[in-house]
Amino acid sequence: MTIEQIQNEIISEFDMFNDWTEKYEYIIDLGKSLPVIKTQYKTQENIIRGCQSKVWLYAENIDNKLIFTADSDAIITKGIIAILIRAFSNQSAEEIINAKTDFVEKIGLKEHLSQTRANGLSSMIKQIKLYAVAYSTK
Amino acid sequence: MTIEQIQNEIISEFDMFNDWTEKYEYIIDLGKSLPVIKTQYKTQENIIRGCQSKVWLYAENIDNKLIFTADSDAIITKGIIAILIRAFSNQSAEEIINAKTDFVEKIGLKEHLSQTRANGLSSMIKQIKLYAVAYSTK
Amino acid sequence: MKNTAFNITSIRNDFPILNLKVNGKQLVYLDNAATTQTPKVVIDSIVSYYSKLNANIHRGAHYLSQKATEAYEDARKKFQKHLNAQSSNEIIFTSGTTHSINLVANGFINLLNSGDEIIVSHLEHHSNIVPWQMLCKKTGAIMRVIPMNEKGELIFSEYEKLLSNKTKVVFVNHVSNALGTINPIKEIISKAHEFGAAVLIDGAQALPHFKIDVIDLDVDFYVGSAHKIYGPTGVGILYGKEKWLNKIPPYQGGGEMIDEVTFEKTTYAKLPNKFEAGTPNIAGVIASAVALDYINKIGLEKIEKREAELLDYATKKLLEIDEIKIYGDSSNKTSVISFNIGSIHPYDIGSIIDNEGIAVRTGHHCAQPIMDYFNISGTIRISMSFYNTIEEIDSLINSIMVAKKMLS
Amino acid sequence: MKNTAFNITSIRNDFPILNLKVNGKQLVYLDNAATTQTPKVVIDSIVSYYSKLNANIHRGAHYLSQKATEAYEDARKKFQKHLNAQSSNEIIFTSGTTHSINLVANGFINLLNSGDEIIVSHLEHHSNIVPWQMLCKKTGAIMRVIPMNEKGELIFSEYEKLLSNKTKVVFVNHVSNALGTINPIKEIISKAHEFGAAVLIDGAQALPHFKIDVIDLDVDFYVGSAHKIYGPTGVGILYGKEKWLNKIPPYQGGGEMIDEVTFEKTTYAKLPNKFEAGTPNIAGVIASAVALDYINKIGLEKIEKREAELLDYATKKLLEIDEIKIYGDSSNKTSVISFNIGSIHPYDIGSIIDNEGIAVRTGHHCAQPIMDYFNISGTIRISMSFYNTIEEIDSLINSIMVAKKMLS
Ligand SMILES: Cc1ncc(COP(=O)(O)O)c(C=O)c1O
Ligand SMILES: Cc1ncc(COP(=O)(O)O)c(C=O)c1O
Repeated sequence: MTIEQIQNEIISEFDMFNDWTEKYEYIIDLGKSLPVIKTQYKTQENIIRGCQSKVWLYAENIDNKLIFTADSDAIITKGIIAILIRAFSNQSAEEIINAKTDFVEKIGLKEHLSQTRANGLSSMIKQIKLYAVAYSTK
Repeated sequence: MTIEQIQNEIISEFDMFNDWTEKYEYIIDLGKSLPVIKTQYKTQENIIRGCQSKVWLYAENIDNKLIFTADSDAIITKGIIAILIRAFSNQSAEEIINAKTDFVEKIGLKEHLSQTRANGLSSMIKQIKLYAVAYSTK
Repeated sequence: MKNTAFNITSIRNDFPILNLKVNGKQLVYLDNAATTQTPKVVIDSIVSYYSKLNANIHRGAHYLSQKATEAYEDARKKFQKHLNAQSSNEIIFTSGTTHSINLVANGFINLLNSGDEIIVSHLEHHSNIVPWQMLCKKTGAIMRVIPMNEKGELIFSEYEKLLSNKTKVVFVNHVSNALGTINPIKEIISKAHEFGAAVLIDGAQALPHFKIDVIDLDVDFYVGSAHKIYGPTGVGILYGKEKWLNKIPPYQGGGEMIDEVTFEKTTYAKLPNKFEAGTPNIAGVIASAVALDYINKIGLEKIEKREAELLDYATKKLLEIDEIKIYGDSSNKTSVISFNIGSIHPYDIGSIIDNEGIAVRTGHHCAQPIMDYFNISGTIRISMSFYNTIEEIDSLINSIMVAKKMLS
Repeated sequence: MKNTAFNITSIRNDFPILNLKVNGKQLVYLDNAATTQTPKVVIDSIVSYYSKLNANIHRGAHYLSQKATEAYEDARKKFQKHLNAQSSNEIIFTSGTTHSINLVANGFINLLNSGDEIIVSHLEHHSNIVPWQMLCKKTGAIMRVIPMNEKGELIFSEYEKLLSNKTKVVFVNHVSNALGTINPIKEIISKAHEFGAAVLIDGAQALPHFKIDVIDLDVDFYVGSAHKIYGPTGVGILYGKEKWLNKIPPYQGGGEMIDEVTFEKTTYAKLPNKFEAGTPNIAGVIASAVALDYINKIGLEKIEKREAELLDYATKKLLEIDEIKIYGDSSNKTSVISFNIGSIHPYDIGSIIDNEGIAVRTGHHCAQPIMDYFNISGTIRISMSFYNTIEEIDSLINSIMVAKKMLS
C-alpha cells in the first residue's frame, strides 16, 4: 500500500470512534504493540527532542525501504508513534519525503493530544522525514 | 509672616484666577522677577536633578534665616521656584523643616504643571528642605 | 472593612476564565503555580490604561505622560507597602522573576573572585540555578548545594556546614514550585548574614500565598512574578536593599537609566531608574498593582486558610488512590501536590484528564535536580488557588481514576 | 481586498483614546515616536487572552497551555512573515528594543578583543549607545562615531573612513527618533559587510512607518518595540540571522532556555528558546501580532503616504512661525519635526500647549549627543501617526502661537 492509502485507512478507522475515550483506548492498545526498538539503538542520539515524554526513534534501510522502530516511556506517545510508523515505515525514502502529513489533523490527534513546546508530534514527523532525507542522499 | 501665612496668601491669590491662562501669565511674571542667584553659585553642584529644565538653587544663612536664590533656563520653572522661594525664604531652618507643602496642590500647580521623572516640583521642595536640614545641623 | 466569610461564588465570578468550557467540559484549572488566572478588575485596568492613559512615562511634559507616570509610580509604592520595604527606591520592576534573578546575578560579577563560594538549594527552579551557573563561569566562583531529604525539605544542618567566610551569596526559593515545600528562609538568611553573605530569595511561589515582610526577614533581595499573583504576564518584581542596589552595577543600558550620555562617558541615574532601562511594561505594572489590591482585599490570611483546606482535602483524597506516591510531604507546604501513580508516565495521565477539562502540569517543572533526586523523569503537579473548590478536586480524582483504568 | 481610500473617521474610531478630553480640551496626541496609541482590536485581544486563553506556555500538556502556546508561536510566525525572515527561529521576543539591543551587545562580549572597533552613529538613541559603551568597558573595544551634518544626516564618506578590518560591529538606527532622519541603512550594511562586520539596525522608529525586508537589507540584527507599532507595552522584537543567533551566547538563564540542567552542567535549548528565558509577556506578544495585522490591513504604503502629507503640511505651517528653527531637514525623513522657537525653552512651550490638550514631547529625546551637536538642551518634538489630522496640526499651531505670545 502507498503511504496515502495507509493514511486513508487510518483516517477511516478513527472516524468510527464515538468519543475521545474510544480513541484513546485504541491509541493505548497501539502503544502496547509498537515494534520495539533494539536496545542498542535506544541511545541519547536517537532521542527526539521537544517531546514531554522520551521518544527514541531509529530507522534501518532494508531493501531500499526504511524500517522504523521506536519506543517511549509514555504509552500514549508510544501509540501515536505506532500510528506514524504504520503510515511511514516500510516505504522508500523518496515516498516518505514527499508524503503529506495532514492525516494527523484529520484523525484529531493534533487537537486532542496536546504536546509541550514545539509540539512533540511535529518533532516526530520531522525526525521521520529527516531519516528519509539522510538515507536518500547516501 | 509665618510660612503658613505666606502660603495662605499665595493660595488666595491663585484662587482669583479664572483660568489656566491667567495663572500661567502670573507665574511667568513671577519668573521674570525671581531673585537671581549669584553667578558663582550657578554651579553643577547646585543643579537640582529630576527637572526637565535646569534649576539652580542656593541657600545662605543670614542672621539665622535661610535666604534662597535660584535660576532656571525655563521661565515657567523660574516662576514656580519664585513661588516656593516666597513661601520658604527668609525663615529659620527649623520652620522650613516643619513646614507643610500641600499648598502646591491647593494652587493647582501639581495638577497643571506636569513634570518629568520624579516630579521636578517635588525635587525642588526636597532640595529646599535638605538645605534647611543641612543648616540646622551645622 | 473586610468581610469575614469567604464567598466562593462571588470570588469565582471575578475570574472570567473560570467559566470556560474545554473540550466540552467545564475547565478545572489546577495549574496555578505555573500561572494564576486574572480577575476582571485587572483586565479592566489594562483596558482602561490603553483607552485613557497610554503614554510613555517619565520623559514627557504632557498630561497623559504625567498621569501614566503617576500611576506607574503609585504601583511602585503599592509594592513597597505590600512588602514593607523602607523606600520605593528598593522596588524595581522587571519583566519577570527570571529577569530579576539575572539582574542580581549579573550584579555580582565584579563582587566575586575566583574561589569565592555561592550557595544554592537543591529545591530550586532552573531560573534560580542557571543565571548563577553563568555567573560562576564568568567569575570562577564555586557553587555549593544545600541537600534535601526524602520529605522534600532542605537539610539545615548541612547548610550550616556549607557556610564559611568564602560564602558570598546564598539563593534559595521561599517555596519550591515543584513540591510546595516552604523553606525556613528567615533562619537561612540570618545564618548567611553571620558570614556576611548576601541572600536572594526567589519568592515566585510565595507571594501568591502569604504576606512578605522584607524588613522582618532582613532579606537582601526578594523576587517574584506578577503573572503568579493574579497579575498580567511580562512583569517581575525585584526588591533589593538600597545599599545592595547601590552597590551592584546596572544590568541593561538604555533610556531612563542614565543621567548624562556623551560618547565618552555616561553617568547612571539614581535608584530605581538605574535598573529600569527602556520603556517598561507600563500597562502591566499598573495592572499588577491592581492585582495586589485584589488579593489584599480578600486578605492573605484568608487565602492561606482557604488554600490549606483545599490542600488537606486533596491530599487525603489522592492518598486513597492505589499506588500513588506523593513527592514532598513536608508539614510546611503550600497548596501544591506533586505525585505519580505506579509506573504510569505522568504525561499519560495528564493527557487523559485534559480531555475531561482538567488542567494540571506534568513534567519536571523546571526543577530537574529535584526529579533527579527522586530518580524520576517528572510528576503530575496540581497547584491550587483560593478560587478552586472541593468539587473541582472531586472531578480531578474521578478523572484520575478513569485515566488509571484506561492505562493499566 | 484593501479599500483604496483612507477613511480617517473610521480609523480614528478604532482608537478609543483619541476621543479623550484632557484639561477639558480634546486630546491632540502628537507624541507617537514615544509611544503609539492602541487600537481597540489590540485591547480586545488582551481581554480575550485573559478571559479565554491564559496559561503558561510551552511547558504544559493541557488544553489552555497548548492553545496559548499556539497563539504565541503564531505571533512569532507573523513577525517572521512581516519582516521576511527565513525562519521563525530568527524571531526572538524580548521586553523592548532596549532589551533586544542589550541581548545582542552582551552576545559580543566573547567575540571582541581589546583594540577591536565598533561603530555607532551620532544620531542614536541612548538605548543604542549605552549597552555598547558597557560592552567596550568589558572588552577594551573602541567606539567610533559616524558624524552628522547640519541637516541631521550621517556623513557617509566619514563612515567609510571609519571602517577597517578592526571593525567588528556597526549599530545604527534606521530612523532617528529625535530628528526623523531616515538613514541609508542598506548602504551602511553592505559597506560593513565588506569588512566582515556585523550590523545591528535599531528599527524602533522605522517599523511603524514602512515595510522592512531583512533579506533584502541583508541585516544581521534588526530590533524594535511593540509599543511603538500600535501594540502593547513590554514587548520587543529581535530579528537575528540564524548564524548569528547560534554564535552568540544566551543572555539570561532560566526556564525554557535550557535543555538539561544539573548542578554540574547545563545545556542550552535551541533557537528561539535559547534567548527567551522565563515566562515571556504572553498576552503582550499575542496582542503585538494583532497590532501588526492591524497596520497591515491598512497597508504600510498607505500609512507612509498619509504621514508624508501630514509632515509636509505641518512643516509648512511651522515654518510660518517667526524665529522657528527646525532641527533635521533631511529630504528623507519620517513624520517627526524637532524645533525650537527663538530662545524660548522647549519646556515652557510644552507646558503651555499641554493646557490646550496638545501632547508633544520636549527635552533631549534620549539623544543627548544630537542636542550637543546643535548646542541646545532640548527641542519640542512632534511626531505624527496616520491617525493624526490636518485639523490637529492647526490646533497645534494655534496653541504654539498662544504660548509664544505669553512667553515673550
Ligand atoms: C530609535 C530608538 N531606539 C530605541 C528606543 C528604545 O525603545 P524602548 O524604550 O521601547 O526599549 C527608542 C524609543 O524610545 C527609539 O526611538
Ligand atoms: C520558584 C520559581 N522561580 C522562578 C520562576 C520563574 O518565573 P518566571 O517564569 O515568571 O520568570 C518560577 C515560575 O515558573 C518559579 O516557580
